[in-house]
Amino acid sequence: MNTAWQVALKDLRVAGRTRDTLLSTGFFAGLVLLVLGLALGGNGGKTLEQAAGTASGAVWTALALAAAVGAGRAFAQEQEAGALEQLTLYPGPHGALYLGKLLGVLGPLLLVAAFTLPAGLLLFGAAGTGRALPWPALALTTLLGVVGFAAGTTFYSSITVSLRAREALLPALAFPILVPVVIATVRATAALVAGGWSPEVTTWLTFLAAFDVGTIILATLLFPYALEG
Amino acid sequence: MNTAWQVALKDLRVAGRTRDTLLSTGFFAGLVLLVLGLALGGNGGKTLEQAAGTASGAVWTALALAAAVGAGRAFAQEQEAGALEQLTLYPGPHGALYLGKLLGVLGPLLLVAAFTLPAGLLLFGAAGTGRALPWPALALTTLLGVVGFAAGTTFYSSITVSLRAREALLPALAFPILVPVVIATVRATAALVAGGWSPEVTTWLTFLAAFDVGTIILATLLFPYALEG
Amino acid sequence: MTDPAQRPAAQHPPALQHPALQLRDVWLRLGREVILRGVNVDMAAGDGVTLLGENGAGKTTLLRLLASGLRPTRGEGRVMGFDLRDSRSVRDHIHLMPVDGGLYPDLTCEENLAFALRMHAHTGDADRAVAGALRRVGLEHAAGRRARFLSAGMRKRLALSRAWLLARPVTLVDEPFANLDDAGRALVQELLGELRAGGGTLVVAAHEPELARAVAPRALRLAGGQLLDAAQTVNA
Amino acid sequence: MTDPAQRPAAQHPPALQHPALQLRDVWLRLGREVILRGVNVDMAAGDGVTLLGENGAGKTTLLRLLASGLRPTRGEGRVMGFDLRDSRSVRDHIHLMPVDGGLYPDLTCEENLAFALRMHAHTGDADRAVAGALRRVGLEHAAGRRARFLSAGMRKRLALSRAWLLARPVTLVDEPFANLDDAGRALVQELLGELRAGGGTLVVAAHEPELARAVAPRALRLAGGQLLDAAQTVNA
Amino acid sequence: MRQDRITTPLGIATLLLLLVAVGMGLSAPLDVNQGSLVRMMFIHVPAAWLSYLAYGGTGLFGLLYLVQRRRHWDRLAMASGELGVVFTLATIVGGMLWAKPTWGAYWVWDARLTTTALSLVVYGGYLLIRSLIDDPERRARVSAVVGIVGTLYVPINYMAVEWWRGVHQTQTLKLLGKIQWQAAPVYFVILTVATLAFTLLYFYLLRVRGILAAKEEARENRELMNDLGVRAPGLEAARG
Ligand code: HEM
Ligand SMILES: Nc1ncnc2c1ncn2[C@@H]1O[C@H](COP(=O)(O)OP(=O)(O)OP(=O)(O)O)[C@@H](O)[C@H]1O
Ligand SMILES: Nc1ncnc2c1ncn2[C@@H]1O[C@H](COP(=O)(O)OP(=O)(O)OP(=O)(O)O)[C@@H](O)[C@H]1O
Ligand SMILES: [Mg+2]
Ligand SMILES: [Mg+2]
Repeated sequence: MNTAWQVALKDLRVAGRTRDTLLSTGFFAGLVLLVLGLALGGNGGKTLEQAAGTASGAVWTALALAAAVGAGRAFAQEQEAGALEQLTLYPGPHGALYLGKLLGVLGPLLLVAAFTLPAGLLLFGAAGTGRALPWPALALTTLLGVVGFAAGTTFYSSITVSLRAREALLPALAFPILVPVVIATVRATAALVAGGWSPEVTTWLTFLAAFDVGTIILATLLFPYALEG
Repeated sequence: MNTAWQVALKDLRVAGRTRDTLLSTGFFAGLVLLVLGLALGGNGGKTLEQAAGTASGAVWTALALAAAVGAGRAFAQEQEAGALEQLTLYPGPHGALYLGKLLGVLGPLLLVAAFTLPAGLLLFGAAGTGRALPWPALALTTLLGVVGFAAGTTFYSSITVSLRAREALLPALAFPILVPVVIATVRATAALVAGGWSPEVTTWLTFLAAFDVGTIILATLLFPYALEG
Repeated sequence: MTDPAQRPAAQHPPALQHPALQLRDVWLRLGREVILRGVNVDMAAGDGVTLLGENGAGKTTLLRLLASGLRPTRGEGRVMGFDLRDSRSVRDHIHLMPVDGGLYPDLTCEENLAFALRMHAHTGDADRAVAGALRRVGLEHAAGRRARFLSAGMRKRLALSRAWLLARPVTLVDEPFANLDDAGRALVQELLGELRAGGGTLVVAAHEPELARAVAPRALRLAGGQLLDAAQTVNA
Repeated sequence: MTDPAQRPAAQHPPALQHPALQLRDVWLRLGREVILRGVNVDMAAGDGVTLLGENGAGKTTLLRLLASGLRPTRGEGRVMGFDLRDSRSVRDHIHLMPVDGGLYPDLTCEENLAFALRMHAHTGDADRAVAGALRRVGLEHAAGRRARFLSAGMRKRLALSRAWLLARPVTLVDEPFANLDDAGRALVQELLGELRAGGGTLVVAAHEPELARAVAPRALRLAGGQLLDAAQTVNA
Repeated sequence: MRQDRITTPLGIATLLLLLVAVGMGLSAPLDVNQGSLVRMMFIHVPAAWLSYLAYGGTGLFGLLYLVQRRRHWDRLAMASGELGVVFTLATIVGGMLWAKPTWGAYWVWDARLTTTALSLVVYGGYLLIRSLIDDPERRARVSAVVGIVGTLYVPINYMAVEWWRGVHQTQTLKLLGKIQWQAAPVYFVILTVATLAFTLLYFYLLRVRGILAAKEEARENRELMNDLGVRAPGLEAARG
């Protein structure tokens, strides 16, 4: 656990200093929202349900891609500095490195998500219509979803880092695995926005939590094999 | 011009040898199409106009993201190798470096676009319905749009790579460059698919062409300042 | 020069029966190249070995293999009695100082050292230990500077102070003298000497046999993928 | 050893009236550090200068400045008669060999050299010239290997062969002897010697004055941000 | 290479069973709604089943590789991945041909169709990764990891129709909850035979592809060793 913690602290420190992860993640999320907003046209004449569906679809597509881009930096950073091999040679289980990286990725990503969600809902006309939204529940959904994304993409990032063209390869590899998370978060968000908390939401959130835990455990176990010289 | 050409050749060689840029950009574009298809739901009971709108929106989202991901590598590659300073010290105008990078990015991107457009139109039910589509006009739109994206994102990439954390406002610079391109391409494609060539299309394409030329000239002029030690 | 008590003692069991490093007929292939072709070696604990060889002979590769960063294609090896394939135990006992330092460009000198120390689950006053190590290599004025902005020699000094600070039972050092000025070279001899004096085993890959001799008197030469006593090869 | 006709001749006007390099009271600040504090220097065309100085003295920084990669904060300089701020003209005449080589890891040795040659608008048989240069530094067997997979010394050799192949009127070399074996060091002396013999101006930053002397007899020492004749500082 | 006593008999058995399945399929009564179109099912469904089987195989062989580090398992994992991709393609193409007359369009944005297409991406990625790594040991290890994680996706694909209702049939054979069959019993029999035939086909193709891969690898190694003039029997074959 010490290892995981130290790695996360270091990554957060670097992220705070260079801000490049934050910048590129934010850029990507913004770009996706914008392009989708433009492409899917105005939101005139939409029912609340339709607006909620489109908005949550766009927000989560944006976050998923942003997660892929952000996690890509997690190991690229090490690799650029020639410090990756050094990192793998420290004592302690390699699985802890994964957990540390995961925590480090989560930081900036949660920050980006905290902006993207309200922005997306507003942009697609699902918020700001005078109704009160269940923000705490939305925040919980976001947390679970972002953790799911980060867990998957961080894992694949360790694999693609030593390959060429990792920027494009990473999302391509990780995304299909993330699809369940996308489905669950989109469903939960849409339901929350349209009608508040309901048993359906509970089901989706339970599924998300289970998926997160499962992914993290599996990834921690397999990670040493992915890294090994 | 020799400089631009040599840089482009080198980048294409790196891309061609490793095939990775091409493969993974293509993979990525395909994936975005699929995910959007999933998120935007069924296409039953849509009018041709609606189908055309969704299809062109999805295609251009995919291409814009692929461009962002592809161009991101353009300068990162140099930086990783510590070869960026070396590159800026070769004789010849620095503007030519930008043009070279742009050409290098364009190559794989155009190839990917050539697949993405028909695939997207087919998948979203805007092609294959027995009507003849104005393919040459669509190809022209694609060319202009892809050049616009590549020009903007390549420039952005040069700025972020050398600046690292200097200014948070820079991603904001790339946005205004991309927005007009997204609007114009989506509109032109939708109009072409739904009704063939029309004066509206001419307007959009003229605008796109002017915009591309303007961006490239401006970026070439500004590029030396972006690079400067 | 400095109070020896300030330096953490080498962390390993006091009485060692088995050799510190042992390779038996190790072959290694990387890509389409066969780099090592049957390497055999034994080093006792506390030994100091200089690894010589032409450019491209495979010295760096051999060090990475000893650090469990690469797996032998054939043959086997032991580090402090642990099989090389048991990377987790090997990593508990070894430190590799790579040619390029393996530092984080966006962490400061201080942070780089503190991170390494904490990853080794160092208990005690890390800040004080780090400040001492930086002072030792003459980087105290650059303690807060990012590694990205260090000169080549300063980076080498930083990497060296890390090796000295961690003081693992086995320290593998890749070209410690390159990029350093005369004072820096003397410093390398001094610090590596202290590591050995503390009971550590030392393997130094270098192109400066005269400098390395002072801390690693036994010279081995890597040639044609095989490891021979340097004296032998000179005669051959 | 090799046919001198194979080496491209230094591409510069035959008769030079003005000094090749000239700095007048150059100050340079990087981040929060003032690295150069009033540097003055004149080097005639065809001169060979060794740049000495402790680690972190500012040698690399000075070379980057001369290559127009950094702008002086104050003061001015000329390279082959062109103002340093006119980076475009300066870059026509200069080549900087950086410490880490500045190579593309995913291009092969051959391609790295050919790219450099073509960026200098080389006319003539590039492939043949490249093959000759590789043979010259003993890398012919690794011609098709990617730079990523070269050893530290092989990378240095590759960077060296590039400097030799380009043969600019002014060649700036950063620590050419580091990481090389004995044969490699002799090779550096030989190739840099040929560059000077061809009329090129040479500035070598190095920590091995005895080795550098052979090709760059005039020694300058950078200390405290100022450049002095090495002899003077020794006396001082 | 040791005597191969399994491949040929396995091939013959596969062929026979396939013939039986074709015969039964052609002689089956026509469906009330779909007419002879129902016969598509006897290709479509077993093909989908085979692709699931193949994906499971990729994960399993990958796991075995990580445990035992025998290259044999890696070759099987690769063979299995390729089969999975091929038969997923067959499922999709067959499905598309079936969809045109029944649904009126080749492609609709249905959850099952999309997730099936995505599974193509998952295993396309698996093969892509393989093609990007040169070092055989590392390739085997990394792709085993990717294959194992990819297996996670198979149950999701299976459940997609439940989670996100669309036009595609829900599972006729429900595995979750009570096992039940929701169509005419004749079809069940034919489908079972066809599925069995495709299962045999999977093992046969797996074996053939595995043997081919082993030969290819042996040849490459021989060439390499000749290149280098190395006299080191067993260097390349160190771990089977
Ligand atoms: C592009 C088009 C299609 C694709 C990608 C596709 C994909 C699949 C897949 C992957 C399965 C196996 C899933 C499972 O067993 O749960 C399946 C089963 C099945 N499909 Fe399709 N399908 C397509 C079109 C169609 C069409 C047009 C029909 C009929 C109108 C159809 C009818 C069925 C039936 C009856 C099953 C068997 C379900 C079961 O027994 O579990 N499919 N399809
Ligand atoms: N991944 C790889 N693929 C192919 N060849 C490689 C790889 N890694 C290293 N090599 C080759 O292995 C040989 C040995 O490299 P190594 O770095 O161990 O040499 P070295 O003895 O440290 O040399 P130097 O003194 O120059 O540092 C070199 O010829 C190098 O090109
Ligand atoms: N961008 C920067 N910001 C702050 N300080 C810098 C920057 N770049 C270099 N420095 C500092 O400038 C000083 C001179 O560095 P330089 O690399 O020129 O030294 P050097 O003489 O080449 O040393 P060496 O012999 O070790 O290579 C160092 O103290 C370094 O930390
Ligand atoms: Mg080495
Ligand atoms: Mg220097």
